[in-house]
Amino acid sequence: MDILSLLVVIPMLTVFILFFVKDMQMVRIIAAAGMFVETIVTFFVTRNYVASRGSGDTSEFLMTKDFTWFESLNIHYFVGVDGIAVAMLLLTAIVLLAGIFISWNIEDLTREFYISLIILGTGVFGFFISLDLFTMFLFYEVAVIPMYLLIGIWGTGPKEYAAMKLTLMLMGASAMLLVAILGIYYFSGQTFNMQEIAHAHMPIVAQRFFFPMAFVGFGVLGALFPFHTWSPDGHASAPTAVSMLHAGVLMKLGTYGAFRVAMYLMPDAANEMSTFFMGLAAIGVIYGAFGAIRQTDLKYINAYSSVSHLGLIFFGMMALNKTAYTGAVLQMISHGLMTAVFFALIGMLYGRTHTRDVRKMGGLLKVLPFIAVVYMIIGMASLGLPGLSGFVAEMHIFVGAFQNPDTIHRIFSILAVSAIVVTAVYILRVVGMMLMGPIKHQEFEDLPKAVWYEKVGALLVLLPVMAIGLAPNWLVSLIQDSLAPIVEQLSHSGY
Amino acid sequence: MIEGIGVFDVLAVSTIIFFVGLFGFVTRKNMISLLISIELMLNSVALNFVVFNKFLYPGNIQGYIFTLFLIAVAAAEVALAIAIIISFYRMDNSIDADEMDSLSG
Amino acid sequence: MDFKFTIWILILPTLVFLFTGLLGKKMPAKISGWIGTASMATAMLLAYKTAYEYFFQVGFVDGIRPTIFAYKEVWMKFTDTLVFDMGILIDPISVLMLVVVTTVSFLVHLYSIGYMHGDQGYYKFFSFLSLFSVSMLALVVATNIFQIYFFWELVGVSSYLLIGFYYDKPSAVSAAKKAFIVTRFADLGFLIGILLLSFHAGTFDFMTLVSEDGPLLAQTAPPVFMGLSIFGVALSLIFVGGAGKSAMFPLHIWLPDAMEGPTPVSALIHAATMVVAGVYLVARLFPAFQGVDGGAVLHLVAWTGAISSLFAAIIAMTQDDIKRVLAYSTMSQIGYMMLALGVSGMEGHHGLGYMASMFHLFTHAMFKALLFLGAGSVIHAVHSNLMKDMGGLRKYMPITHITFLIACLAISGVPPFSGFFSKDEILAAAFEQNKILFAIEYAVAGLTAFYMFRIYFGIFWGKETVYKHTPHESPLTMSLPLLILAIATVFIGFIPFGHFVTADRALYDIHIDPMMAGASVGVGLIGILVAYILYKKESTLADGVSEMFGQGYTWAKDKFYMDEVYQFFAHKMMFAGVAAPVAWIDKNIVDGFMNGIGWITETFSMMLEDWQSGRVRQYAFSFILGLLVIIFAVLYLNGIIDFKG
Amino acid sequence: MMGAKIIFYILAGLMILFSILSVTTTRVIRAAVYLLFVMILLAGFYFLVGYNFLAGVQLTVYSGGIAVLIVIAILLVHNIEHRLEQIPTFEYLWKGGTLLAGAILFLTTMRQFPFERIVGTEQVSVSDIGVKLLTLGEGGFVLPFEVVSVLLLAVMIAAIIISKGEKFKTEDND
Repeated sequence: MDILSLLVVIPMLTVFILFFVKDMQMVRIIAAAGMFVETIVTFFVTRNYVASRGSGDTSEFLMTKDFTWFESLNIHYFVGVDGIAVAMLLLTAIVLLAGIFISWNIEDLTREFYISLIILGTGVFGFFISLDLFTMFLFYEVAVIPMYLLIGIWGTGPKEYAAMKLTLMLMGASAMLLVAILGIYYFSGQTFNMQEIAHAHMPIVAQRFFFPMAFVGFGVLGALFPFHTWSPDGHASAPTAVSMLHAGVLMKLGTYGAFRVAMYLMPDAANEMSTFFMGLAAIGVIYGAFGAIRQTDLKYINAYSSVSHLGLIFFGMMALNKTAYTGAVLQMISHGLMTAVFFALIGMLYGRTHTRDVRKMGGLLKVLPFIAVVYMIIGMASLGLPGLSGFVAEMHIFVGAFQNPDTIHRIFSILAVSAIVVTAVYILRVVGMMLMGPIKHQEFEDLPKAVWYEKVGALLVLLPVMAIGLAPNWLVSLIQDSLAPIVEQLSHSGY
Repeated sequence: MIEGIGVFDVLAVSTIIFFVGLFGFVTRKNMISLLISIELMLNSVALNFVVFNKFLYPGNIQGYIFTLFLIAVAAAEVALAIAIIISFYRMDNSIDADEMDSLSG
Repeated sequence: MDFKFTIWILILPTLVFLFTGLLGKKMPAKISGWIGTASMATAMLLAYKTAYEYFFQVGFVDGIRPTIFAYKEVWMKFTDTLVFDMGILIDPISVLMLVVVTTVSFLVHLYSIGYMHGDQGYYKFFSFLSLFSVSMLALVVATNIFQIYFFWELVGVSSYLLIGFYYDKPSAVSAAKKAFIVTRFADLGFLIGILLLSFHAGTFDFMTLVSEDGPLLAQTAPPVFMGLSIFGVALSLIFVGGAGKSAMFPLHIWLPDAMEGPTPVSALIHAATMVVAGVYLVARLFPAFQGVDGGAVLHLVAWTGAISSLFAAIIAMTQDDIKRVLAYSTMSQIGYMMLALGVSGMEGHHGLGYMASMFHLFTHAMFKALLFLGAGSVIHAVHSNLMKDMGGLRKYMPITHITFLIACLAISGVPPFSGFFSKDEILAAAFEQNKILFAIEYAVAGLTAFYMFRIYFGIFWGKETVYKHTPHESPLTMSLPLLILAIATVFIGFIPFGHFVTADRALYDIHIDPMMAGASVGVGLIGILVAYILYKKESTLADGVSEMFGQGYTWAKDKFYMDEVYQFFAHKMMFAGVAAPVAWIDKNIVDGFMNGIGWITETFSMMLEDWQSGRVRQYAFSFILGLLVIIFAVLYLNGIIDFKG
Repeated sequence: MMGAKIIFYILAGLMILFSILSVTTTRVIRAAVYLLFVMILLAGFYFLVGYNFLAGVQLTVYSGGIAVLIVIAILLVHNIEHRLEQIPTFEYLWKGGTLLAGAILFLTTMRQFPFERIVGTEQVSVSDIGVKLLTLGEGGFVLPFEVVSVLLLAVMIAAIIISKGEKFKTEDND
């Protein structure tokens, strides 16, 4: 058993064990233990990766494992990682583990909840290690489908509507993706192997057709404007841990896929259409930010803020240079962590105040110091405060975006940069209304303080945010090393 | 004694009766009306058989024979249909075809 | 000379920040205050050691003061050439700022021990103060423009936290928010400026940016916008950032509101250190400002400074809240510094403005901190910010009275107090460069004297007020900083500043022109005299005078409606004009479009379901219809029927 | 031979008329009667072309059997005055229009086909038909004959079971 496949096997085993456990406390402990082991393995993967890079291994993907699945269709189970994937794996492991802790107090159908959650996690892990498009798509679906159950069963509010909307849009996107993947398969000599496809250079006509399909297909999951509308409703209805995982990790499947599949495999079309998609992303950045200003529901605010931040990821990708790509990947991680904490905190606040309406809260800094302080720190990270991860990512994206003196690029870049002000407005609005000011309701005077599992969950995610913000260089170099082939691919595309 | 009549003229009659029957079939709800419409259509078909046999292949007999069969089958069909109608009527006290929607998905 | 020890100036407050922030709650409140103060004292001593070693031991190299990098480490690499360093840069202005920041910070820490006594968030306050101090110190020693931006934002956020320190007061919350957002808006300009430089200059490093053969000064770029080259545009945008932080017109609106914060905070952040960051930024990039596009951007700097100082001085004359008067006064004085930079050239006598600006920054930090701390002491005693609640306090608070008077004399430019020397140099520099600017500043000098003595007389003389609790002199921790600052205010004017900080870093001897000095002292004395007549005793004279100005007085009292203009832009334009439509569009158009697709699918499937009704007739009809269509298609395609005839 | 032609057109016209009446009338009993007329007229046509046996069968089985069966069914389930619901005008128009278009399509197509009418004088005798129906070899129809026989048997049984269904059902339920 190679170490990467272990990442998929451990969650599956955990799920298997969970099927036979009756006691709720036991379920939680086993789920946490399984994910803890998973996290450890992820760290091992990272260590191995860094070690073999350090010892001069320059192949594009490391720890590869190829196993033929269907001979006749040339489908392989082909896994391997590069720096970007390693970074995403770390993110997933941390968020998933935190998610387990945050949902410690779920009472009904605990076992089923954890099973769904871990299946989702399995899909995500599998997705990030896949190098074969077919495997990748398979894991993608494995990750997306439990979503519907999780929202539909454990959600709140108009959950059926939200779950349906989410599922329909994601399924529509999946359909597009499937077409695109099959298109790629046929136009690159009947292979699903990403490395081979990248070297096969699909004909430009096919790229023109399939690139937008793949990009938008993944873009829907990544809440690319104007395909983001499922996300506010979906997040608003989802239970806490699901929102965390979804916004934190699952949406990164979209951005990662758009980068790894759409752009990497079809570089010519990516170059051709970059301006269009860059504009779309820039509009999304500013649009999401403005959308968040008016909302009063915390989850909606955060969902729109996600639209804005994910817009930055797409924006960075479409800026088409190494710095911006680095920024985009950093932003994936940074946003994943930030938004996971956000949703965790919103869940904690909701569990105590039974409202998510910022107008009804106030002065929570006094009664819930831990939650409030963490919220503030993450809010600051979200608005790009130096010393936290958001700054590192955003600056890479902005610097990258400004390396193109073309007027239209400049306009889009300035549009995207100006989101930092709007972000500040909505973050501070929430902080001001919710955490500061006088306490508005008598019953908020003595809300229960954060308990241990909440603290563990929040800190698990908060600490990396600070770590990346204060010492970004190790992560930056981890990512940048692996970007070389992609940059190569995209810059030598004949345009 | 029938020389002056063109094939098309007879076929036209047959076609018109057939479509009238169809029209009745798609507009009526009453099952007996439906049955009547079906009979109309069957008759027009029988007419077709006859006219092809008589006007185009007068030496042959197939059309003739098949018209006979057709009448027999029609009789059987009507008998069966009326049995169904009556049993349906007994069950639901109605013979509205639109209420028979157990085929609905 | 090795300046490795300077890192401790940064590390000490950082440790205090973490320590008090995380553990402060569990310790007796006093400890966090004393730890903070002690660490700041150490930092201050280290800063003095730095200054001593830099100015006296390193001295001049080839006739100019050298730039020394104590540390310079790669923090983040954007590309191989575009590198974000973190480091410590030692040169005259950074050493000057180190001294200013550590000194004022130390005194404010000391003062706060008394001032914040008994406050619930005592440890939090000191933790934030340390955060601010370290951010500000790291800002001033920045080796590159991105490092400045980094800490620029951090001082912004510490300012936010400290303004909103009394966070259960809605006015404090909104003031904090306003301060952050307005400066953030300005920072947007700063950031875009940096990003433009990153591409066109290809470096963030100050040394490269300002060097003679660097990308900015060596090459001439074609004009792209309003006659400015791309570098001019970038520098203008960077200046916008500086103007926002330094509360220059029209980005000043946050500063008066920022007085919601505790008074020591106002003294440290909103008078002495953070608000002069904009001035420091311009000074830091001064050769670039001076060289790019023939100094066109400097005109912008000068005029912004002049307009701000006049504007603020006029408003300051009408305000009743003493902290707001001081805030407008700060804005006015920073306008002076900006103007001085704007009229400055590079070498020798032409560089007088630069030197004067830095000198004024130095002296202003001392006397304005003194004024704020004095005001804080008064507020502490009277529990009110408003002048109408005060009067005759000289009897109760002698130390505060004397020190406040010294500061007022200094800011009014009365010799031998420090303000006189620096302001005199600024006026001299303005006079040589531009007579209109000089006229404005000359008028402002008079106004300054007037409004400062207006509040001085209003607080310490004026009507005899009956107090609920008899005011008493503040404790030693509060009066000691006042005394120290007063001594500094009296003496630092005599420092031969031209020996230490000049534009070209060469030695320059200050000459005081008797004509100029006389004129500036004269106008200051006139201002004091007018204030004496109007406010020494309680009289209706002042009201009469203000009525004389009629509408103009009302306008000034309402701050020329700048807040309302912003309110209009922020709420009417941004909220109602952009955010609301976006929300609407999202709900109805974008989402509507997506829902529309869903609706179509659903309707279609409903139709299908309708067809799947189990009704035989409909099946039959559909069947017939389909059959007809197929027959038609077959016939048509085979040419059996056609419509041509 | 104008006579036959005139008779044919009269027959044709009446057939069309009655068929239309039969589907448009709102009284179901009248519909059955109109249908009966159509069948009789069709039998008349069979006589006209000389298929006398067929005409006879048509009269006995159709007009005599089926039509009567229908009338009885109507009387069993409806009051004799029972009126059918009016068909909505819209439905009338669009279904009628569609079918009219279909009819025109058929008619125009058929019109283009040049039918070669062969005037034969052969008469079909009843004995011929009898022989043919039971002939196994070339030109024989014994297979369809048997099939129809079986079908009739099956239908008979089915009709009995269905119309007796109530009874079986109640027994089951008991």
